[in-house]
Amino acid sequence: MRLPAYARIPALSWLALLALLTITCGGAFLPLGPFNLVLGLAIATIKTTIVLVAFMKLLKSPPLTWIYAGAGLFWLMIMLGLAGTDYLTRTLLSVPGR
Amino acid sequence: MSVATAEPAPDAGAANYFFAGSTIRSWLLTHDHKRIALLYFMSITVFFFIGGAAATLIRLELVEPAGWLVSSDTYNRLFTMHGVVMVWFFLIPAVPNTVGNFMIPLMLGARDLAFPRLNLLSWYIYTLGGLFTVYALLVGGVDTGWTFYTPFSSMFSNSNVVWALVGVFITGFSSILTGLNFIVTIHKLRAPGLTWYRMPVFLWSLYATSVILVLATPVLAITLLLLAIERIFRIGIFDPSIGGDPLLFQHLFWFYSHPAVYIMILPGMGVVSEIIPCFARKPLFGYKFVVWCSMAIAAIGFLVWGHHMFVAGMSMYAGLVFSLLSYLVSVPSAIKVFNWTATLHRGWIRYDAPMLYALGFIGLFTTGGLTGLFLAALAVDVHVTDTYFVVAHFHYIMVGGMVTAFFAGLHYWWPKISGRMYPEYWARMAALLIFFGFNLTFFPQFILGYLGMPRRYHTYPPEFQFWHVLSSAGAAVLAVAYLMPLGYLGWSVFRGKPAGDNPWRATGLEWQTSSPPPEHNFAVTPTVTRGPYEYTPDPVPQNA
Amino acid sequence: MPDIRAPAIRPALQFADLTQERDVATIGIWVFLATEMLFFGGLLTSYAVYRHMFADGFTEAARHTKLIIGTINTAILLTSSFAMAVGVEAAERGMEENRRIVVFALTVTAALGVAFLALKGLEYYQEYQEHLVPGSGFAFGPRYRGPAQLFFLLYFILTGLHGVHVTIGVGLVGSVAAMTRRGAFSTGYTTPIMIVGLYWHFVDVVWIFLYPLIYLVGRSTQ
Amino acid sequence: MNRLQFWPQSASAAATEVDHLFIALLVVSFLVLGLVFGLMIYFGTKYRAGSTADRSDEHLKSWRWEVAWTTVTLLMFLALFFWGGDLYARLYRPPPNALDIYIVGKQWMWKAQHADGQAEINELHVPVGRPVRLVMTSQDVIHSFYVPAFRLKHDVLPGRYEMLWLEATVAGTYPLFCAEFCGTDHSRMGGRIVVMAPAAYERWLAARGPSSTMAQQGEALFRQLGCSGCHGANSTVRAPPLEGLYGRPVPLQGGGTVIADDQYIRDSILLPKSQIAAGYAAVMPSFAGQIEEEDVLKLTAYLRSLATAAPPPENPPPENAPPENTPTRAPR
Repeated sequence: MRLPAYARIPALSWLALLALLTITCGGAFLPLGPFNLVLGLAIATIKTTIVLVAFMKLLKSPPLTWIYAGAGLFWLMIMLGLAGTDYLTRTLLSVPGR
Repeated sequence: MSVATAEPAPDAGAANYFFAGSTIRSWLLTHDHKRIALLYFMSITVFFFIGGAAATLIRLELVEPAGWLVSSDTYNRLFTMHGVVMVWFFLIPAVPNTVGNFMIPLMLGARDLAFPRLNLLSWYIYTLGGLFTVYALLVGGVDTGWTFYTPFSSMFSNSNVVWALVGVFITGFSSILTGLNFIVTIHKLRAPGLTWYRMPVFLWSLYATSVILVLATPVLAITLLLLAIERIFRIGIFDPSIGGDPLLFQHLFWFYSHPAVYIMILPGMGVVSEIIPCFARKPLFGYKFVVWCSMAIAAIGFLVWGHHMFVAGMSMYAGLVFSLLSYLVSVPSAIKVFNWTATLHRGWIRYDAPMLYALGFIGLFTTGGLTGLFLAALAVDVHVTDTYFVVAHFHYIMVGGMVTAFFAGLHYWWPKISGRMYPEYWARMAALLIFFGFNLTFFPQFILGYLGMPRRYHTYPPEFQFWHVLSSAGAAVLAVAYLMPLGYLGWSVFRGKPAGDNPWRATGLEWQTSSPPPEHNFAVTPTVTRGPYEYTPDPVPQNA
Repeated sequence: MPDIRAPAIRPALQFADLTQERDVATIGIWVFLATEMLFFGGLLTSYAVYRHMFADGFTEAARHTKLIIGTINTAILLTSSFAMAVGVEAAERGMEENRRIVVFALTVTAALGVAFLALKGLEYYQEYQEHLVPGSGFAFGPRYRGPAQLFFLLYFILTGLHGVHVTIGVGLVGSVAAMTRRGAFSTGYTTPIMIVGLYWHFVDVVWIFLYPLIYLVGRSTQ
Repeated sequence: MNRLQFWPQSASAAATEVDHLFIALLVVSFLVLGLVFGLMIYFGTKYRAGSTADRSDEHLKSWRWEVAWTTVTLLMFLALFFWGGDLYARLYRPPPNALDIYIVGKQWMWKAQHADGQAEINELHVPVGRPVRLVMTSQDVIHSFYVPAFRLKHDVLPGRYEMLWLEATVAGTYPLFCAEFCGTDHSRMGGRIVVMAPAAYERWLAARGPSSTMAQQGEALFRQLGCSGCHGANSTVRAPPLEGLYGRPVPLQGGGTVIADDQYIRDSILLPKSQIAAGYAAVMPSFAGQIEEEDVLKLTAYLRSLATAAPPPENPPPENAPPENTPTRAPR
């Protein structure tokens, strides 16, 4: 199956993505405790960067697109982080009766 | 009042946008940002008076401590209607979608926005959302307050919450499309020579507003969707009976709703930043500071939502974090107020109606902002949150700030929009009456708040009645005062004195084309060579 | 297949030239994708909050998700992204000579999208059979009944919302494929294909994050 | 019009401290407003269009001004933040010897429950000078217990205990409001806080008190609901002993321990299988929906009264511990 030149990068990325899928799926069965989540999210981040760079060609598009893609992610981190200040510290002050 | 002899009206046949096609179809399917701005102007005026009617009924009801006009249930639906209609159907679209839509391409020297079809679609989505909300109001209204707190809104309220949620959900997309349109337009369609630091501050503040519109509104959409699911299927993620946390709804709701108040005030600040230099005949003091303060407000505005939940059961540590961040977000606003005031120094100040509204904005917005400091101080907030102190605070900023700035912008650009001058005497009278009526309405509410009168109360202890009567008297004055602009602006469209292309001798690009402007704004795209506010010693247009 | 000359495409009124229009469209779609990130972000925050509050409840509930179907679906979406990427590359390399490849790639993408939805439907049906749909009929051990319902509520809303986006994506890809077959695009003007491609890749990225959060929870201590 | 109020009543030490902070904020605000309005009026008149004031165009160094008013406002705001935050932290943490009173908010009424059994509707009697800790929950929607005279309010959430403490210093009657919108009669869901001298308070307790204290009512419920069937001394079913349980760590099945506080006991009564004590079968029936929040509070008070009783000798678990799914015994 001759592969046209322009399809080579997408093909390689596709194979990398499928490999990462098997790794993350297999890795989930290892008894890593809390690190299972960390591993899963790390692999998901790697897969996302592959899709962003190889398929969506984010780096070749106008720099403004990086800013807004980054802004979307950063604002999501704000929401998670500041909501975290509430939920992570709610039980710190063990008020009797609560 | 000297009735100007009817000079020849701008010849009806001129190729300006207003007369370029007069069929209904040409208006309803227009791609022209100026016509879409007028369509928006009509819709928000309708919603302003729907919300205003609800406010008048509320103030009438509160004259008596025991409630005499309406039942408790109707009162609850009235203040919810006032909240929902005013927040999503007037305050958020008011400046960006009317004056902003009209002025952005003109100020940029562009022919139209980046996505004209999207602009029209945004108006249709807004109207569709409006129809759903009006339907919800007609078939009985909503009684949850505009904040829709669960579990009352999801499990215990028996009013048409879902229809209102659908209406607001749809209108949210209109905001997202507007924000997206403005961002791309300001980035890509600037006239040659119009660098970022040569752009008028109004465009900067609309850019900051669009960033918030785009990044905050989706969270409102998902929050209302989750609430609708919980209400329809009687089970949801906020339901305490399965371990859900009502506070999570408040976190998600206020993550949108606090930046939303900056969506409402930033365009107003932009309008004032245009008017003060024009009528003080002097460049804006500290242009770069005002610009970057707008962007700072947009960014830090996302970090402070927790100050709505200090007493709601959030942990103490989160309270301390959000209180500190809330103090930080008020610093840029303070800087802007100082810069506007400093602009008046060594100027040639003229007190036309736009300037009166702009100075009124500075006074009332500063009062509103300072009372925000009371609410950010944790210990005081425990006493005054959910009382009339909060009601007075956000009305000082929304009505005293945003609505006054909206009227300022309306009067400032009215000659450009309609080609005619509004009656100066009547406009000044309206400005003063609004300023007086507003203060009489809302200052007593600060006192009520500190006395401990909770908000959303249909009946109240008799010792609060004195302040309520004062406030209701002010509301009566305000209701009349708000009808005046509708009157004389409408009159001026037909009988107003024709205004030349640049009645205020201003320097912005929008004043360098005819008024009302032709369909494609500029015969030839202007090249910008100067900064925005070069008024001294005599005004130099940006494309001189 | 008669090669209909694409009508001379004039840049829309307010743009100077076609490349500016393409940049504008790219920025526009990316700003839209930022809004979608926050739209799903609200749900992910809820997931994070409840997983922190009911860690073992979520672990217990997640064991009932269909790992095989989930993994296959992930592979399907990754492959469809690959097909879409090839389609966009082919379109940009030269529309006239690659028209057939572009149409084929887009059709494969749409087909894989439909396959994803079909498998999703099968998965929902199985979960319905096992009474895993939250509500009165929710059959789960009494100990984690509450948190499990929270997990499955989040599961159905997250995957349901993602499914709606996939359906819209399939519709868009299908219509773009049809337009390409009718010869609507030319080498200079392939913006709509690129825009639909970006949207489709975004939908795939959302699933890349949903997969570990839904299917891989608590597998290690099964 | 009734008597005119300009300043709210103040009935606690914390209230005066909040008033001081409020007045400080007022002073800061009037300073800033005075500055802004003053400058506007001064510039407005001096530099109006027709005036002949000197406007020689020496370019004002904007940087110096900007940095000046930025730092001033920042420092002033930080000072206000620390003052407010410190006072809030003190308001948030109750002194250990506080008198416990249980408040239950229900759509459109407040129910108060004293430790010795007195129950009140829309009223709360508290002694002067003693810190009182209110442990509050709601039976339906979010309410907010608000007493303007103490400058205190706290939302009351369903499914959770929220805590609020106060120490009245001035005897008298003060209004109580609900400050979080909760439906039709939200504005009528108020009442009175009656602050009494300690002696009068004791007399009131004695006069009003029902024969049995809250703990005694809890004990009666303990038998009536069949709890003693399993948890009683001579029961055949193996159930965790409740004597000496309150306040001590409880090892849970599947690892982890939790302090047996009010929330744990409430959850064990209403959702018994959510936290199972280690070494015991999950056979306890749930009482959710069958008993009111007040009954849960009474049972908790009873268990607290057992906290001091010596736990019975730990009887070794019998070999044939009842299998997981023994039919649960219907409460008598």
